[in-house]
Parts: sequence; structure tokens; C-alpha cells
Amino acid sequence: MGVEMLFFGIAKDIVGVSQMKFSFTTETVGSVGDLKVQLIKDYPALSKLSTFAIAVNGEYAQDDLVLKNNDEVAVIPPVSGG
Amino acid sequence: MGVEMLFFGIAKDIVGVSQMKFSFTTETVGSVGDLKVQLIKDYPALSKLSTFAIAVNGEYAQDDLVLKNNDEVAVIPPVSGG
Amino acid sequence: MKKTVAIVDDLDTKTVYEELSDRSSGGICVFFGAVREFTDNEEVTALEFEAYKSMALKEMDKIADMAIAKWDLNKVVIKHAVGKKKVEEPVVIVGASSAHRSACFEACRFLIDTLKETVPIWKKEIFKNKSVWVSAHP
Amino acid sequence: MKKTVAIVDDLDTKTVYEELSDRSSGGICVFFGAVREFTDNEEVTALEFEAYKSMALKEMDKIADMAIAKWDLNKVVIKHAVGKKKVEEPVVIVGASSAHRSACFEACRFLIDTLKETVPIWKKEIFKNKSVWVSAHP
Repeated sequence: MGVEMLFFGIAKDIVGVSQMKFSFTTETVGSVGDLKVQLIKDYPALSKLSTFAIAVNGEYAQDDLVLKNNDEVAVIPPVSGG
Repeated sequence: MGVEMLFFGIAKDIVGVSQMKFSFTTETVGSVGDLKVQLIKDYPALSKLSTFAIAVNGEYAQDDLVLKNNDEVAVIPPVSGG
Repeated sequence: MKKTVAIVDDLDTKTVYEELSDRSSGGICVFFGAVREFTDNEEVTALEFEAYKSMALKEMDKIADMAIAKWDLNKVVIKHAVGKKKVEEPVVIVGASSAHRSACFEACRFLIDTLKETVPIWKKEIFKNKSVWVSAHP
Repeated sequence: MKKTVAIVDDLDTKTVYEELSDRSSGGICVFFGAVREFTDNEEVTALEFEAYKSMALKEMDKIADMAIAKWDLNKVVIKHAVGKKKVEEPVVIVGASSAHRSACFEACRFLIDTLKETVPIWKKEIFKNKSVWVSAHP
């Protein structure tokens, strides 16, 4: 299964793209927390950010939220609007 | 001696004019406090206001300020701008 | 530091950003006072404002100076309208700009609160069958 | 109750009064955020804003609803710009209208404070020789 990943701000610079398909088996990634671990493994520079949050289908998601196939998952580095 | 009196808001309605010469001997009126007493005597409705202040030459004046000939003296009923 | 203090017949709400904007300002806070339709459930048809203009301008200028002394501001605007104003029309505009937003918010609140206490301007509420000078009587 | 929530390329500072004005409102409070020339004594040539637009609009809508639940407001506006903005250009406009002034002042401060905490919009400061995503690193 897989999700549509979106990257913004510095996360886009780190990953190098603003959007990608991210495929995984539910064995390796099931929850938002698992996804974060995998992202930091793939892109170690993400761990240097002050924080980063994950939004699933446009809502901030807790680490225990379980991902579903085709979810829109965004990496949200520290926001700085205004 | 005398002063130029200005009346605003409800004070103008009570006195009936917006401006008048006010003449007095320094025996009857010397200070702003004396003037207030005289005004209330002449226009008893002024005493029914919440408060009224006196400005002399465009500055709020305390009761002990002594009036000078040709001062511009304004009766300032409760302000309500804004 | 630039301050704009004015008493005018008609307020222009469109120009306040350019009046307060400044290369050093990250924040601009503005308060507009307007004519409300109801006072204590009675329908207001208009407000009429009268000012002791020369003194009111001096008092507005003092308020601007007090704000400038108290907060780190770049620009300050205090403008009041006189004459008859209908529902939804602006009657007062105050605002301040500053590097960071706390200063302009606090200063803006101070400007309108102090204006209402000290500036010699009077408001008459005009209802269908009567008119009343606001706050005149206890 | 009317709320206006938007993400636009260019903010119009001239229309905010008419967007917030209301027959029941005696007070309108507006905050404009603008591009400042200096950050920590370094000259900024521009700011560049990026938004996760669909989510940002949802979050802005939530903030408007929270303000409406907390204060007695008549109208609320939350607008943010995206793209490259030069010094003195507006980047955000928030505002509220209410019968009396306390509510609109408090709500306006809440709108901008909360927007800065939760809305997925990112700001890059562009200096002469580098550019930096604000708040990204500790």
C-alpha cells in the first residue's frame, strides 16, 4: 500500500521534491509514528529540524494514527506564517 | 475684565449659544473654581450634568487656576468621542 | 517617528495602511470606531459629532506622544470625524505600527481608550423621536 | 456572522473596513503583518511565503470559529498572502468586528497569535547572499 506524500518549506528542500508516492508494507509502516521513523531514516536532515509534524488528509495527526491506502500525508516543518 | 466663553455639546444646549463674552470683576470671579460657581448660578441645569470641566486656552484647567483677561474659556461637558 | 492627528468631515478607511506602513514595521494594528444601529435596543438613525477642534487636536497629539513614549512605535495615526454619521460609517480611526506586534496592539488599545477619556469631542445619538448627548447625565 | 478566510497572491489593504463593517458593530480591530527591512540587523530583501493551501484554509477557518465561539463577534477576516513579498508589503490581514471594542481587540490578537502557531504556511527570509526558512532549526 502507499500514500501521497507532500513536502513543504525546508522539508521540500531536504527531500528535494514537493510530492512523491510513498509505498510501504504495513509491517514496516503502519502508523504516523512509524512513518516519521522511516522518513528520518531516509532523510536524516529532517531530525535536525526544531520539530516536524505530520498532517493526514489535511489534519494534524498524532503518532498513533494508522495510515490508510491513498492518504494524503504532508510533512509540516515548523510553521512561520504571519 | 472678561473672557471669551465657548460652550460645547449639551452645555451649548443649556446656555443657548456656542460663544459669548463673559465679563466679571475679580472680586466675584478670579479662579476657574469661582467661574464654575457663577456658571451654575446663571445656568442651574449645568449642575445636573455628570461632570463638567473647564479648559482655559485649550488646556484642561484645575479649579485654582486664576483667569486672565481675554482667556479662551471652554465649558467641557462629559466627552464622548470615539 | 511620524504621527498623524486629524479631525475631518469624512474618514477614509482605505488609506490607513499606507499611513502606518514603514520599512521597520512588521506589525500594524488599527481600530475603527463605527456607528452602531442600536443603543440599548433603541434604533439609532445617526450620530452627530461636535469637537472643540483646536483643543481636541492638542489632546490627540498628547495621546500620540504618550504612546510613543511608552511603546517602541514607528508611526501613529489618530483621526476623528465630525458632523452627522450614519450607521456603519466610520467615526474614528486610531492605529500604530511597530517592529513586533505586541507594541502596536497595546498602543492601539491605549490610543482609543485614552481618546474616549480626554479628547473634547461630543456625540449626540439621534433616534427616531429624540436625540441625546451621550454620557451627559448620570 | 460572516467569516472571510483566504490565501491570495496579493492582499488588498483597502477593502478590510467594508469586509468587517456591520450594522451591529461599533468596533473593528485589524492587524496587518508586513515585511520588515531588518531581521537581527541583517537586511532582508524579500520574504517568500509558501502554503499547504487546502489545509491552511481549513486551519484558518477553525481559528475563525474558535474566535466566534469565544467572543461576541459580527464578522471575522483572516487572509494570508503567498509568494514573494517586498519590504513594506502586507503579508497577513486579520480582523474582527463587534458591538463593543474589547471583544474585537482580544479576538484580533487571538487570530494572529493562533495563525502563527498552527496554520501551515512557511516564510523564507531572503537576504543578499542567503535565504533561510524561518524557525526551521533550533
